[in-house]
Amino acid sequence: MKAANMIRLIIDSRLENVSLVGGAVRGIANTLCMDSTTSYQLELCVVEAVNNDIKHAYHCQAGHSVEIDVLLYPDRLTFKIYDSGESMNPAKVAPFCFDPSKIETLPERGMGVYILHSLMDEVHYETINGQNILTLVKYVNYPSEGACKSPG
Amino acid sequence: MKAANMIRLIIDSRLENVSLVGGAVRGIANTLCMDSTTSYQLELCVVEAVNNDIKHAYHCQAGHSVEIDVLLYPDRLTFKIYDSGESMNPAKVAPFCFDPSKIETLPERGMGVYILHSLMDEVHYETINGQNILTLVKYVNYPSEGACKSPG
Amino acid sequence: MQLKHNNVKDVLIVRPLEKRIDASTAAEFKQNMNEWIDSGNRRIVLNLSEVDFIDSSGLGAIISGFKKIGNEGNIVICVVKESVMSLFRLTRMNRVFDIYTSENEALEALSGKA
Amino acid sequence: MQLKHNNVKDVLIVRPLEKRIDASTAAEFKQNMNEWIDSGNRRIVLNLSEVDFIDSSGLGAIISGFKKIGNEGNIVICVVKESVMSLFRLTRMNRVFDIYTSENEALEALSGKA
Ligand SMILES: Nc1ncnc2c1ncn2[C@@H]1O[C@H](COP(=O)(O)OP(=O)(O)O)[C@@H](O)[C@H]1O
Ligand SMILES: Nc1ncnc2c1ncn2[C@@H]1O[C@H](COP(=O)(O)OP(=O)(O)O)[C@@H](O)[C@H]1O
Repeated sequence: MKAANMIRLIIDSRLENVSLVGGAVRGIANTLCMDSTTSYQLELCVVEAVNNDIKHAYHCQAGHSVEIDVLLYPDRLTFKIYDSGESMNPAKVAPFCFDPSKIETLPERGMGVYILHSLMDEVHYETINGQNILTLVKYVNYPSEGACKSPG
Repeated sequence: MKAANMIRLIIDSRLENVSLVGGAVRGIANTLCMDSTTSYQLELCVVEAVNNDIKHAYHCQAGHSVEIDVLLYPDRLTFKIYDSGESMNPAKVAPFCFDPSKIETLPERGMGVYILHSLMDEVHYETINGQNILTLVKYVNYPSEGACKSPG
Repeated sequence: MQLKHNNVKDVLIVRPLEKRIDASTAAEFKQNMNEWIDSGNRRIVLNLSEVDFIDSSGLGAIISGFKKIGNEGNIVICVVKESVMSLFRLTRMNRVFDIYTSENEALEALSGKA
Repeated sequence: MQLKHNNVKDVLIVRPLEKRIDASTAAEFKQNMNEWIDSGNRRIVLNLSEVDFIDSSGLGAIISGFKKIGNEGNIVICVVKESVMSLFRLTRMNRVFDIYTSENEALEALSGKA
């Protein structure tokens, strides 16, 4: 695979910083000529992942860093999201299901992981030397004609 | 001054990566409800600064990093752009002037520094322990009503 | 977070003057809604015309208000941007909430109900 | 970089199918323009309708073509986004280039000239 163009984004683990990551990701998606719904969905996935790092890996404690690598390949856009906090326990991820007609079953949380898996083409999670890495991959078809083309 | 919300952007010193920085900055400016011309001008300034680091500090050599801190204060947006290459020699910065009616005087380069000084409210350059830091400051007036307000 | 709100008869219209309802603002949004419901509001129109980003925390806060009112009233939603609408579809919340293209339609629909 | 180009009589119309003319693409842009000028084109319309970002390197590449043609012809520009226009104003290049709101106007203006 061709060498990627890449940018790294880093924030301190505070929820107030997450909109900066979101804005950056949406802006990058726009530069790549994604349509507005796709741009939103990419922003949404990265924001959900970073929120989860801050809430669950760092328990809402400031002073830790969350890093996001954005990698552009000719056929895919990859986000790698790094934290050094508590690792995810897959047993804590409940399936997302409810009965739309029963108000009391409606979820108020537990939607983030479902969103990632629904909108992304690949989702991997691994822990290496105490660092947790969530990899999100979106396949992209850059138009061969028009104001937008494949990177690199 | 109130503690800032902040994001750091890092790229390797290749001109192909600069559009990622540009897209990120424009996206962040949009999130802050800047109008499209202001968003473009902020992107332009950061892109000019990063291009200059790659061209003049690193002489277009890949393998070095350019870091951009984006700091949001209630009254200003600050960009700090770091490189560890050759420092700027102010003597090399020629004033920007030409005669629009004389084709042969038209500039093909040497516009970057002029653009920074024209569009930004403050521009500082300093070198500390071999690290060059360019600081760009834009004063902002967030609307007190409307979908946008001061950060933090 | 700025939430514009006004009453039309017994309907409360809430319009967030924010581009984002996300994890950093969801708690405040939820608390405001709670207070309005606690003070007796049972029919609420949520106008999302200014909002171009909602994450799962923001959506959870909206759902929370909806559950709090329960069968004693309703929260309906209007003027949702297409991109944000994709979140309602993805989470099937488009089947839970009545969603209207204009504030007037939302208001009429809510006024017609018992 | 993709540069759509076609001739209308002796005028060459160039439309970059790119959002950006920046330091990573300026050299290629300049080279293409050079080749067209070397092969005899002296009247060029540059349509910037797709371009939403130009930096000083991109602007320099446009100026370079303009200088190369010199007094033997002209390069005029059309359909410039307001944000990009602010760069032409800032660098006073709006006094150097004739800038038109539509491709037809640019074409007519160029055809009318000797
Ligand atoms: N980055 C993470 N680090 C540690 N645990 C996580 C992480 N992301 C998710 N989890 C776990 O998975 C659960 C489900 O996450 P999610 O679907 O996003 O819902 P929510 O965050 O609303 O609980 C969380 O409650 C948490 O236990
Ligand atoms: N980041 C930098 N590091 C070192 N030198 C710089 C830097 N930025 C600008 N310079 C110097 O200032 C000069 C003017 O820069 P600029 O106005 O951007 O024009 P240009 O890059 O087209 O030459 C450059 O030619 C270079 O000598």
